[in-house]
Amino acid sequence: MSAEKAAKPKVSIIAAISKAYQDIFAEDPKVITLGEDLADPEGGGIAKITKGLSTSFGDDRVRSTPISEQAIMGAAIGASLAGYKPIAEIMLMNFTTVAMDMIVNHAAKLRFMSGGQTSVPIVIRTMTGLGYGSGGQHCDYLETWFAHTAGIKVCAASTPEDAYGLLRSAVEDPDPVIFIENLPTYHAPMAFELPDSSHRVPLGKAAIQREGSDVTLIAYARMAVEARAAAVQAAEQGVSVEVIDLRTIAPWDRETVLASARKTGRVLIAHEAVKEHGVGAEIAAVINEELFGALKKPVKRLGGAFSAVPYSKPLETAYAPDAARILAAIIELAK
Amino acid sequence: MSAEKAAKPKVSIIAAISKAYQDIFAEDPKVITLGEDLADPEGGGIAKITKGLSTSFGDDRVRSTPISEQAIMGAAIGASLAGYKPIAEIMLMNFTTVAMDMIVNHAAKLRFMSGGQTSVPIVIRTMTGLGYGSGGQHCDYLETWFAHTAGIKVCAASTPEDAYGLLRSAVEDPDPVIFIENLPTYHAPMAFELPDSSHRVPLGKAAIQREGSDVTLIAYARMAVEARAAAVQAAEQGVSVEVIDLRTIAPWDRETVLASARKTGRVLIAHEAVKEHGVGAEIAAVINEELFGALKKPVKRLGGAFSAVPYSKPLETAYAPDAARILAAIIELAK
Amino acid sequence: MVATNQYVADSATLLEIYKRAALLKANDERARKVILSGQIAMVYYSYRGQEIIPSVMGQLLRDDDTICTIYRGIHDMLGKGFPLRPLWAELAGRVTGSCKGKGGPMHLTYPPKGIMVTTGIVGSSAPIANGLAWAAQLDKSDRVSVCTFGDGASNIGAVHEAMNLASIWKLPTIFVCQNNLFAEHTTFEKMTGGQNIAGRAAGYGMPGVRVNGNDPEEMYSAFAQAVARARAGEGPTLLECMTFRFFGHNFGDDDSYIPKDQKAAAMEADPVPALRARLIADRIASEHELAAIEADIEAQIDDALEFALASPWPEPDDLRFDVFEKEIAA
Amino acid sequence: MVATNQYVADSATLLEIYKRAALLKANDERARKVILSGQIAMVYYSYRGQEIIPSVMGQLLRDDDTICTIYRGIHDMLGKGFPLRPLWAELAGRVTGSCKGKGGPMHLTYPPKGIMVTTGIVGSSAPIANGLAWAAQLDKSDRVSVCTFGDGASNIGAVHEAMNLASIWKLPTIFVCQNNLFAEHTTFEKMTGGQNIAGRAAGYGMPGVRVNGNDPEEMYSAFAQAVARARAGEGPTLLECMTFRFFGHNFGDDDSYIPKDQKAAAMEADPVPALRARLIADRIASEHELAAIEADIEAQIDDALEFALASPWPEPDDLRFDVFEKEIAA
Ligand SMILES: Cc1ncc(C[n+]2csc(CCOP(=O)(O)OP(=O)(O)O)c2C)c(N)n1
Ligand SMILES: Cc1ncc(C[n+]2csc(CCOP(=O)(O)OP(=O)(O)O)c2C)c(N)n1
Ligand SMILES: [Mg+2]
Ligand SMILES: [Mg+2]
Repeated sequence: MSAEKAAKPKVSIIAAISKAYQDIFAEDPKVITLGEDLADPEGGGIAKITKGLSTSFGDDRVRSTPISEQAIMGAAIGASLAGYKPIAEIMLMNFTTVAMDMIVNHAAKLRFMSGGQTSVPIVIRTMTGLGYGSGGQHCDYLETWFAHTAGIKVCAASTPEDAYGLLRSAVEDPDPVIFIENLPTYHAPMAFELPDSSHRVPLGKAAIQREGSDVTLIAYARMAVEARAAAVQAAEQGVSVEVIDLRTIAPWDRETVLASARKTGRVLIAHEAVKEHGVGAEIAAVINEELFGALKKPVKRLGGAFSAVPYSKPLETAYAPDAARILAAIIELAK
Repeated sequence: MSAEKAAKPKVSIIAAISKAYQDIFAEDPKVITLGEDLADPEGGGIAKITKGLSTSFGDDRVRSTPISEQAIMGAAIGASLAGYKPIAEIMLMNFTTVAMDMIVNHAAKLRFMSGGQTSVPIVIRTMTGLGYGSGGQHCDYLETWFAHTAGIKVCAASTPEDAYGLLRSAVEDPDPVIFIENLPTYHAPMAFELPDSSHRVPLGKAAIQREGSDVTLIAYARMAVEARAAAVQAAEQGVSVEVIDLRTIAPWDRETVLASARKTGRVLIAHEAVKEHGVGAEIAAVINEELFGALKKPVKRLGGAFSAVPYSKPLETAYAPDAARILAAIIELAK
Repeated sequence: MVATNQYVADSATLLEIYKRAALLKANDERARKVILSGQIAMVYYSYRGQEIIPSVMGQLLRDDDTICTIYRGIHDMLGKGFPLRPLWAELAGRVTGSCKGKGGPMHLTYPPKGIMVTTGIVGSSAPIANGLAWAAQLDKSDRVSVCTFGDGASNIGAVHEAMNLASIWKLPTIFVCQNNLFAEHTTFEKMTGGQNIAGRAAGYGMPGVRVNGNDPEEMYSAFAQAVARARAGEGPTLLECMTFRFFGHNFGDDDSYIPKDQKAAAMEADPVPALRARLIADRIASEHELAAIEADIEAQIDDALEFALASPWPEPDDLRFDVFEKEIAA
Repeated sequence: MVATNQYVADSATLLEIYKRAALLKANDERARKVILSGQIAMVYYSYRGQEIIPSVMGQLLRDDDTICTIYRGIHDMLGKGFPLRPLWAELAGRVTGSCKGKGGPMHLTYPPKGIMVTTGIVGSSAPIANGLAWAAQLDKSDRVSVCTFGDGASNIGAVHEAMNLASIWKLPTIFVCQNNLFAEHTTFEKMTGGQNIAGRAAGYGMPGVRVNGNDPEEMYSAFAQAVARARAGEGPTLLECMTFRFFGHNFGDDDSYIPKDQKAAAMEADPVPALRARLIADRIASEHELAAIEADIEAQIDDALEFALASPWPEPDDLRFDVFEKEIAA
């Protein structure tokens, strides 16, 4: 992410994830995948991310499933116990609600409860995000639930490069990982190259996507896209913003965040999930504790409204932060 | 909770909840209840809380169910849409994982998604808490998940009086409420009277269970019991602790908490749930934001370890805060 | 079962069923047109081809009978009497919509007509319908509780739990599976062990019947029997209503996964014009009468759409209301 | 089905089944004694009365066949070959336990014998077993994947989803429902629509068989057939094994909800002494031989218990390990 940005070819996050799938399947025969509509007879998934995969790698490794999220997660967990590395798609994040037992009581806990005899190296891919008017049950961000659950990692990318590198690392990770994809920024061509197959983004490591000295802005998923836009606008108003994309939401990169917060003394956190009890709360609590007395302003959080996601466009727009609201908060903080 | 404590008759929380059930059923014919083993042929529930209820009020209003938590929650939601006030028991809090869709996508959201045309005035009673060696899948505290969900309230009592008064208010509340009961403190006779049937504890109102000037100690459920014990010991060491039992975890009582924190300048929050991303994070974040510069020490949090709940006694004991660890944190804070 | 069934749709009933079906068909056609034209942007799940099922249901249900339906449920709701103005205003996201714009097409609700829940979660209509049925039992009312869901939904746990509970509690729940042979892009055949959803009912000790949901008489007879059974306190029924959706999973879906000839054959057998032709052939109604009915429907839709588009949008502040009964602090 | 079955337990097999059953029975008796004496405090779900089912399964399964069982599963695990020392040390919460004291009685695990998951969540053994079965398919191995669960569990969604998936994917999953007629305090009769769990299999297009799980020959024949079917790649089977638990839901449970005469009759027909008597009557083994076997079992349990109680406890710091592969920071 440097000056010659504009010169790079434009690719979308979805293209990066598709390439990751292709490369992973070509390199590691132990990787398998399952989910609703994933195989080619069903069109390669609703977003066509796995299109071609079952044709290339066989119906055994790429399986469409019934609408049975508990069975999907159970099959992934069981196969992982026998040495496979399943990528299970729970189509939309709200549908994790019908598979929480499998994810939380089993995937996240089996290593610990077995005293390390077994492990569950699975990846749960799931899509979400508002912007399409899909309303109250199709675009929640529920990452806090999983961040609060010991034994499972959570990540989300806001660039094609990170999407590729994170997914590859998630599949290689020996523990379960939830990989959250933002639908509304999925298809947008971004000024990034499609990485080559050696590219990895380590789990647990945030990216400083823009350096700055006045305000630390922490975000992930779509909010990182909005954050970058807001930072550009803030610069025009003379405020220097350091944009940190967490990338891994749990465990999050305390060192990078604290170092930046120590430097700027002003912190803003933005996520699309409901603000109250969102991951911003944990990050704010830790920053406040670690940097007590060293901050110039109290840590500020922006998040989704305290309601279900509304359908109507003006309400949907008002529900979550965007570049404009982030910018306003930056300016306020920088005062 | 005054000086003559010792003179009061001793009752247990479980007795208070049973009495609440009796009084509610006698007063309001629209209240119904369902859950595994709840009716008398099945012994009135695993904790015998509803013993006698189906015999007194009929099998129609008090129903044992199959082991089908989605069906249990669905039946409660549906009946509430038709004017009933169901109390649904999800036996243990970990079993909410198989009913999250019903609770989160439906109970919490139907009022909003219908634009206020419908509402879901249900109470979900659920038990949890470590101490019995029940291990990784039977004693989680998952209140953060629900506190993070707009449209549902969460409460937990640490005294028989509050258990009675909160359950009555929860049933009278026009919106869904999760009522969390702590198993290990369930049967312990406490120095409180069984309240009369007019007793109510308003939702959203914390209790200052002990006044103090040096440290504000915020807790709920079993941690409030431990907090009271720790405060007594702290007093012996010359530290004056104000103990606040939140009682309602969501929405929590910001005024009471902030007033106390402003007074003492030192805040400790303790819960049994995993510390990271627990409700302590939200409370800490708000206190830090609202009282920036006015605190003497950073807000300190104690919570469950970042692991599944372990089986073995020494591990189980080490997992969650107790009076001793709370006391140590108080002393540290008061320095 | 149909042969021995005492419930027969007479000519007047068939005409009434047609009126509903014509409304449903016209409304779907308009919705797709409105999206294409850009007048309203919305997620939309066409039900074209499935109109007979809810037209029959609507014919046999009372206003106090309740229904819990799904994202693909506007046909169910129109069949049950959802008025057009609050429907279209909700689709348009306006404050005059039945849900004040908060719910949208996937969460349409209209209690005055017993339309209690519309869910976007596959299978979740079923457990909630049981609660409404339990309430009917408690009220000692003979009203029934209907839930609709798809063939794909029959493989999710919630539906199974709900059928078992309904059976043992003898609830007046009617489980209406609209088997349109596809769940998103996946065929019924590939995902359904046993290839017979109705057959699963036996495992719960309740009647399960597969009917041609596109045949108004067969559908009428089967649904009437289920309603009678429920009203009489004899318990639930599972109906697997065979049908087909013409236009892909949702609006914009590339439906190339549907075999061309299968689709063509289904559209050829379009049940709404088939019923229309039958009414004329049997002299139940004249071409002229039917045309007048259809023109009236179009006018009603025109009116509703106009009402919707002229209505105000909600205000951001509305997010504070309807979360709880009491508003959230600003 | 049993009549036409080609799988017959011969005398040597019956003796082997008895050896396992005797171990299971003795271990349960010891566990209850140890709790009563205060030597070990633990949550404990007695399986007394259900021993024949896992003794037969253990007889027919290989070490590489896997099992996913439940809180009431120590019989399943001992049948499958869980060694006594790490078992008892785990029950005692010691660091020498198979799970280092972290799992306890509800989460016992021992992969070398294919004991992969023990769950405390009703029904959750089933979906995970499918994954192990899928892995066997991918490995082109003929190993099978067994899950056990109770009659009560058959009403939860996860089991239904798992059966459907196993059926359509032709997985080598064997669903073993141990129908002991009670789920906690609730009767099978009251909660099970259709009163026939095996019958639900038909709804998924797979074989479902009800067997007398307390009859070693009937159980052997049915389970052997299910195993053969699974190994041959023909798909899953649901077995509903009728049995009874003698001692309430968990240790300490007031079992007054079990009708006295029902309980008395079941204990009267205790399948373990019945098999023992049969072995002697048919001269398959002498009283003397069996007594020696039983004495050896007691000695092994003595040894394991002694080992367990002499073992060290885990350290608080152990909480940082096994959450992830890499330890959590202190
Ligand atoms: C629990 C859950 N999983 C997945 C989805 C995504 N989804 C929406 S509709 C659908 C297909 C449903 O098919 P079917 O039940 O046959 O109903 P139809 O759409 O054909 O009317 C799927 C998989 C969902 N909404 N809920
Ligand atoms: C999802 C879930 N709901 C409830 C429970 C509580 N519970 C534990 S065992 C049990 C009864 C299970 O009965 P059954 O399946 O017949 O097995 P059994 O105990 O008779 O062996 C119940 C309700 C649970 N563990 N998990
Ligand atoms: Mg369908
Ligand atoms: Mg049982």
